Amino acid sequence: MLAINPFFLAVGIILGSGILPLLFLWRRFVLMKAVASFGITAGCLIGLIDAILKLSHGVDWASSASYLHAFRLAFHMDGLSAFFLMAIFLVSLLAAVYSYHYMDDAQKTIRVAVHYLFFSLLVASMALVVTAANMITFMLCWEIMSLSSFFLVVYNYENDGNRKAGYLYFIFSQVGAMVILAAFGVIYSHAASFGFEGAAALPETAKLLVFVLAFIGFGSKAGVFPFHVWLPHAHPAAPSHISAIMSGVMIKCGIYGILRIYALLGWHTPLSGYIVLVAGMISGILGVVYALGQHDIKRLLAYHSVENIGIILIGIGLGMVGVAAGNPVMALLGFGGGLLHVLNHAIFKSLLFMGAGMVLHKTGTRTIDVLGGVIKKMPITGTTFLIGSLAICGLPPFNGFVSEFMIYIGGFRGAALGQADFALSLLAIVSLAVIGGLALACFTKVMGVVFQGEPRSRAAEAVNEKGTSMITPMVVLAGACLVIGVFPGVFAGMALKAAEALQLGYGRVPLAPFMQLTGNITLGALLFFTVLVSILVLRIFLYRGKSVTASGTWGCGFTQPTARMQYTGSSYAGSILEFFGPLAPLEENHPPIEGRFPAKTYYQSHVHDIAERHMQGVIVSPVLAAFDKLRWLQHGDIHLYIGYILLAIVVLLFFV
Amino acid sequence: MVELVFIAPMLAGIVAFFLPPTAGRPLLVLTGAAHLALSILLWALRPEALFPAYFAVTPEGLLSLLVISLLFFLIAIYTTAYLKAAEIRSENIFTGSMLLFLSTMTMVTLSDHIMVMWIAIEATTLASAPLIYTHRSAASLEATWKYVLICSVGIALALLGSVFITLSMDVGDVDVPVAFSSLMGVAQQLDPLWLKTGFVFILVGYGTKMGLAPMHTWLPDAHSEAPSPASALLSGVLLNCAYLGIFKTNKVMHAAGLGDFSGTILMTFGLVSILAAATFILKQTEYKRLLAYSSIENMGIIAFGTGIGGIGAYGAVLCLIHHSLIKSSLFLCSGNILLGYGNRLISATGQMARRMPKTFVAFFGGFAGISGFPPFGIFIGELFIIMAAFRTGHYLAVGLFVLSLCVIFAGFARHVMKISFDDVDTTIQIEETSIMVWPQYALLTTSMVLCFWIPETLYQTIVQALATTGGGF
Amino acid sequence: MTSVLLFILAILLAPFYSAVILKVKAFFGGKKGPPLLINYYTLVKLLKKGSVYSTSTTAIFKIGPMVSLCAAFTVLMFLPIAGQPPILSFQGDVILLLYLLGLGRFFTIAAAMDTASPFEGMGAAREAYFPIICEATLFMILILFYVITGELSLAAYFSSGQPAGFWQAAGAPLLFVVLALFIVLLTENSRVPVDDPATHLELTMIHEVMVLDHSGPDFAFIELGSFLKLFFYATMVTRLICPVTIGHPAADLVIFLATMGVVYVAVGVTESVMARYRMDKVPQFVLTSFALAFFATVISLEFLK
Amino acid sequence: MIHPVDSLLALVLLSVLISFASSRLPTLIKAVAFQGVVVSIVPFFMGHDLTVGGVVFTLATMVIRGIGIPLCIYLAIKKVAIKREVEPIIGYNASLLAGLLLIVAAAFVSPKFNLPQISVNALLLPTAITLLVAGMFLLMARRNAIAMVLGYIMMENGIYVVGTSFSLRAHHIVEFGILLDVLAGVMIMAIILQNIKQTFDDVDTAHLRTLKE
Repeated sequence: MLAINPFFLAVGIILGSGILPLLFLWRRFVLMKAVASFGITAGCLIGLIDAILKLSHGVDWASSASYLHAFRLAFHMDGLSAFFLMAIFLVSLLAAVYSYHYMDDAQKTIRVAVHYLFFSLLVASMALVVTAANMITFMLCWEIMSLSSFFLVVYNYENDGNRKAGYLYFIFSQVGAMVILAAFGVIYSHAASFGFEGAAALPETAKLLVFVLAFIGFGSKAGVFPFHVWLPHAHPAAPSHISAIMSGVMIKCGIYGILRIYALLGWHTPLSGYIVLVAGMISGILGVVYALGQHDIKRLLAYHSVENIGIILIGIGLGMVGVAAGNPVMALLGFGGGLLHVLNHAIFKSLLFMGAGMVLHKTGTRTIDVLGGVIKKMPITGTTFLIGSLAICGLPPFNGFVSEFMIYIGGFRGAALGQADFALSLLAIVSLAVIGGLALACFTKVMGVVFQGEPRSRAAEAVNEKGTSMITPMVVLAGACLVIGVFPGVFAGMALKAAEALQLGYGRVPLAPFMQLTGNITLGALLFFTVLVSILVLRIFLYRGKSVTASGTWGCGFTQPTARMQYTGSSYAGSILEFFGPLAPLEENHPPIEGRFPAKTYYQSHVHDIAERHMQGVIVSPVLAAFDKLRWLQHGDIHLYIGYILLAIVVLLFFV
Repeated sequence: MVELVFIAPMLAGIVAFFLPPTAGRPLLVLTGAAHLALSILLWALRPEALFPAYFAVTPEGLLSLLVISLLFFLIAIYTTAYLKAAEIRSENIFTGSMLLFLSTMTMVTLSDHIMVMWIAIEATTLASAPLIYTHRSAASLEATWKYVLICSVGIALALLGSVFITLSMDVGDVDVPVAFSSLMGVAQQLDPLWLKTGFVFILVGYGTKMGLAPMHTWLPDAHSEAPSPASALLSGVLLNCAYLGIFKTNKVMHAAGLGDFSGTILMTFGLVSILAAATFILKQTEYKRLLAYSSIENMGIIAFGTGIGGIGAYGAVLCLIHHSLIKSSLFLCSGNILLGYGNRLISATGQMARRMPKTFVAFFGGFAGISGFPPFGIFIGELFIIMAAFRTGHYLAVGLFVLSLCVIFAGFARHVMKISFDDVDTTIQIEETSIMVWPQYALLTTSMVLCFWIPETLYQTIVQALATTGGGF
Repeated sequence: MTSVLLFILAILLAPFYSAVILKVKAFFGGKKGPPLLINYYTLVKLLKKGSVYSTSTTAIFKIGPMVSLCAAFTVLMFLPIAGQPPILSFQGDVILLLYLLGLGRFFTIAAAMDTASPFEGMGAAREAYFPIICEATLFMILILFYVITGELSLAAYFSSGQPAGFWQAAGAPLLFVVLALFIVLLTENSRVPVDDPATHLELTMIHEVMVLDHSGPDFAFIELGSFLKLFFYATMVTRLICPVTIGHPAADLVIFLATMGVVYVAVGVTESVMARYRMDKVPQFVLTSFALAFFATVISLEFLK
Repeated sequence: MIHPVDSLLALVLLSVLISFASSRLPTLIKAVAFQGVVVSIVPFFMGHDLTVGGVVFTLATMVIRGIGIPLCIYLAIKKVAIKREVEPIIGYNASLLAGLLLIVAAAFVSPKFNLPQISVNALLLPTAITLLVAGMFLLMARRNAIAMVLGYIMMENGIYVVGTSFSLRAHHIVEFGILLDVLAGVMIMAIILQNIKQTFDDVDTAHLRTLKE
């Protein structure tokens, strides 16, 4: 039965094509790459189709196998799982295609082969995580996911920063897993079974405990502030298509976990909503603020993942508040918007990471301020990246707008509820607006400094755009951004189907009102395009037979402008960062200019992540100090060692 | 038949003393193979012992026996390669002691009489002392001295404890042979006071040998000074033997309805050991000591699980088996590292991923396994233990447990990352022959397989072993 | 039908009203000032011209003006002028409109960054910064309007008598809203005291410096776009300060246009009597608008119930 | 009337005091040897099992405990000419005082355990306890490695007393096994002692503190 199941077939194919290279193919580099990436692609395709079919037909299936005699490995796919599977398989598919030309260092054959092994493991484990139907299965897949992604993070371990990133990630994922395990433990302590079913019967206090523990555990994987510290280190360290997967879908497994636990507990109090909402707002705003301050393009994108996780959480939180307030429309708008944003973020974030990867691959640098004018040499990369930027800023007519639109409307519904709900929804709406504005500032910076203007360095000049397998996925994703942005109906429907699986007690969700909303968006988008086209026509008409000449940029009277005089990313973001000073301490370093003929000088700036700063001070150092105080116990003197034994006996005899 | 399993290696060991140095290597492997065959036979047939008063084939004994003989076989294979690479004076003493060590440990697993078990365990100390002193250095001498003295003192207390148990029989007017198996039946009539006293002494005594804090003090020294195959044996199976004594006594306690008493004590010692391990792992400077402390941690985990009972005890047994497999492979890897870098300091190592790739795979795999990542079995064991702890409502204890596990992981991971990836400028002094890594791979693979599929007979044996300790789930 | 006519009328009138501001400033400056039709002349002149493009620029530089103009047109289609229902309207169009304006801003900035000119970069940075707070303010106001009307569309807020309804529901706090909206108007359209369109020092400009390199029809598009944007905000203010509707379309239109004039004069007066803030003072100024809106919303929704 | 065993045991207690007070190793060794002899014949006097096997076993035990084990240590000293000081951590007088207190305490607590044998030999349990703790004490209070080994032997003697005279369970064969273990242990310790002497030219455990964190 398992064999013929398309889902397991897909997982099997993926795993197989990951193991294959290491077994015997690694001697033939190109063949190995081809087999691996094609195999993974094929597997993902099967899985994707299966997931979409399951989602559209709303089929639940479950399957389980005996495990260690007394237990079972159980899998179950409902709307929620299917929705996440869709995102996972879509992104992994394109990442696999992308990897073919990206991993082109023939010197590191074995390493590439190993990379494909863990790549496939990661994809497979993610797919299994979102279908796992009991604690053992879940933890098993979860840990494998963490482990495999860790190895992908330290792919380039020669770089010291990557090693640090890998270590941080390792610690966070393990501690997070432990916290999740604790949450499960609380459930188990009441339900006395490894299945999830018993969770609903827990007493209130236990539910609170479980929810908080789970939120911390899953939040640390999803990159919720302040558990996001590892994220901006780990994501840039990995190869770009891996960053795309990690940022695009792996952290979403954390979101899945939160949603799943919420559904299992059936704990419909406003409190859960408030927790999620607040966490979401903080992550959203701080994430984008820190992103503004970054000089490393992949690090910047990583921080934007924190921001978008924040937006998703705001949506989910509004949904929870809606459920608690008995307001189905608000609830579904919130959850639907959040879920849809999961898909959207997966799409445009992986697009952006692939674009960044292209730039990194061709220029060899991730530093924003030494790039520039790349779009002239890389038109497709530039254009797709532009589309991605518009989408991530939530601007119409692209997909980012749709989900934010739903969340906004949900928020407005909440604002009408009054009291605490009113206050929090109000804050949610405002922070969404602020996030949008900041994101716009951040991505105009990236576009302007990296892709537009003039090259600021050699690296940025000598670039080309080769590698079909790298370009194709970007084009596809950009297309997806536009399609979802203009015709969101069907996708919103999928998101709502996924939301149905949360057992909010509304049964079948009537799609009509939501379809009307999305229809409006389509209308607006089409209107926008018609106007744009007509203006275009007008413009063409106006320029008919006009003289169009080219010359240098107007230097405002300055006659010898150089490329290095362009506005840098740091200065672009400077004034906004000042505004957020207390939250994002900005450390500047530039020697003063002295004398009539000042020496060559420089300017460095670095934005500190307060969470990172305090983690060191509040947790790490005290723990180390505390344990250091005990090290004298092992002092090497045998007399006292024997003393310990005697002590142990004497103490124990008191209890006899 | 039963006695043969430990008599054979004993004879082989005595022979080895008089053989020319290098002749011991094949003997080692052959004995290992024969021993493995015998133990499997034993497992299959479960025969009656020749002296049923003293020896018996018990499920828990069989489990440890199988682990011991599998490990010894693989370690013996590794040892042949190791002895080639590392020069050891009077090698025949080394091999001879290895074999005697094997025989004594086997005796522990098969002994049923309380006193005989004590004799066997004390004998393991004596047989393994020469192994630790193999390198003839001042440090190894000190390690041996501490090992022998501390363990002897500790085990002396265990003897006293055994005497107290017999005393509890006198006071309770029960007249059965002084064997664990026969005690199980009459446990109810034993005098609880003396039984408890006996348990306490036995726990501290065998706990010393098992490496429970605060009696663990000898362990890091011995493990770091002994040559790696010996360390692998010490950490992989010797600790299990000591644990076996505690386990059996604990069973008697459960049968006597004193399970809570023993359980609480076991859990406390477990937690203390884990915390102690955390203390010394964080800023460890030598990788072999690091592994030694990790053994203390795992013994703590096992004690904790045993104390909880139920599915926790099951988890503990799984941890026990997998810890033996994984930790011994780690120690074997440490042997390669020592040979490769010629230095036991962590700071002197690095970039193993590129310099010694084969060892790296085994080493990092072992690390992942020991810190509870699937697909290695300790993961499932720890999961059961934690779940059971929650089930029995020891929230505080399990909180502490989980926290210290995290701390230990953080410390351990830092060192392992250093060894595996950090830059270092040294030249590797050996080239890794496949025989120096295949034993590790075999061990890890076994652990991987056992994580997903436990043979029916093995499972049944575990269940029988746990039958009375509130097992069953 | 009327709405379409009004839409066209709005497009036609927008440049005129902008000229009013110039007149007022000239008056305060004791000058005669340019004719009221100056903007039409400029537009026509620009449309006749050809263009010069910097070698640094790409297609984005050409798309920018079109998108910003397009956004402005689209927005106007949803705006009820003189209390008459707009051409189009649906639940949630406000959000769409604000984000369309955001889209326009994105492309204006992108076009500016395209020229590789440090000054335009500087202007772009400011253009990206200040509107963030404005959006927060606008959403604040939206929440107030939504809770009062239960609708999320401009039509519901500014058609016929609704503005009067706001005054009844919210009362005095609505004054703050008007004030906040006016500040937003000044900021979004980069008027004094946030930005000085008339200055000659590029270092201190925001909007003007960004369009330095545009020329010909492109520049015309930008100019027209900014006129319409100003008209859009002015309309909202107008409807709030003069919510009365007689019911007869023509009369309403007259009142509306008159009030519009008042608003533009007010802008002109502000520009004449105030100096431009130092750049680091501007955020505080804009933030006051947010504070006002926040205050108004919370007061009228939580305490005046 | 005083049971002969008790008089012997009194001497044992005395020997403990001597071993605490003496600064010289040979004295210590002699004391331990004496204890070995006594504890091995006590059960014989206790009167149970007056069989041939019993006699033989008692004699064998006496030979090993009273002669074999001390001899190992003595030879170890002879062989490597170790200096005869015990290098106390706790001074002799303090030790002596501690010894006295120990005996008193032991005599005080032992009636608390209501064991059948107490009634017969009042001094049996106190002696056992004293020997045990005294051994521990020597282990912790003497820096000289040999003194520590002797302390260990003293402990073993104490345990033997408890084992043989309080529970009639263990068969001789088993007890013999235990005895052999102890013997082998002491022999190995003796070997280690010699190596220590050779390595550090001293048996002061102060040299053995290098392995630590």
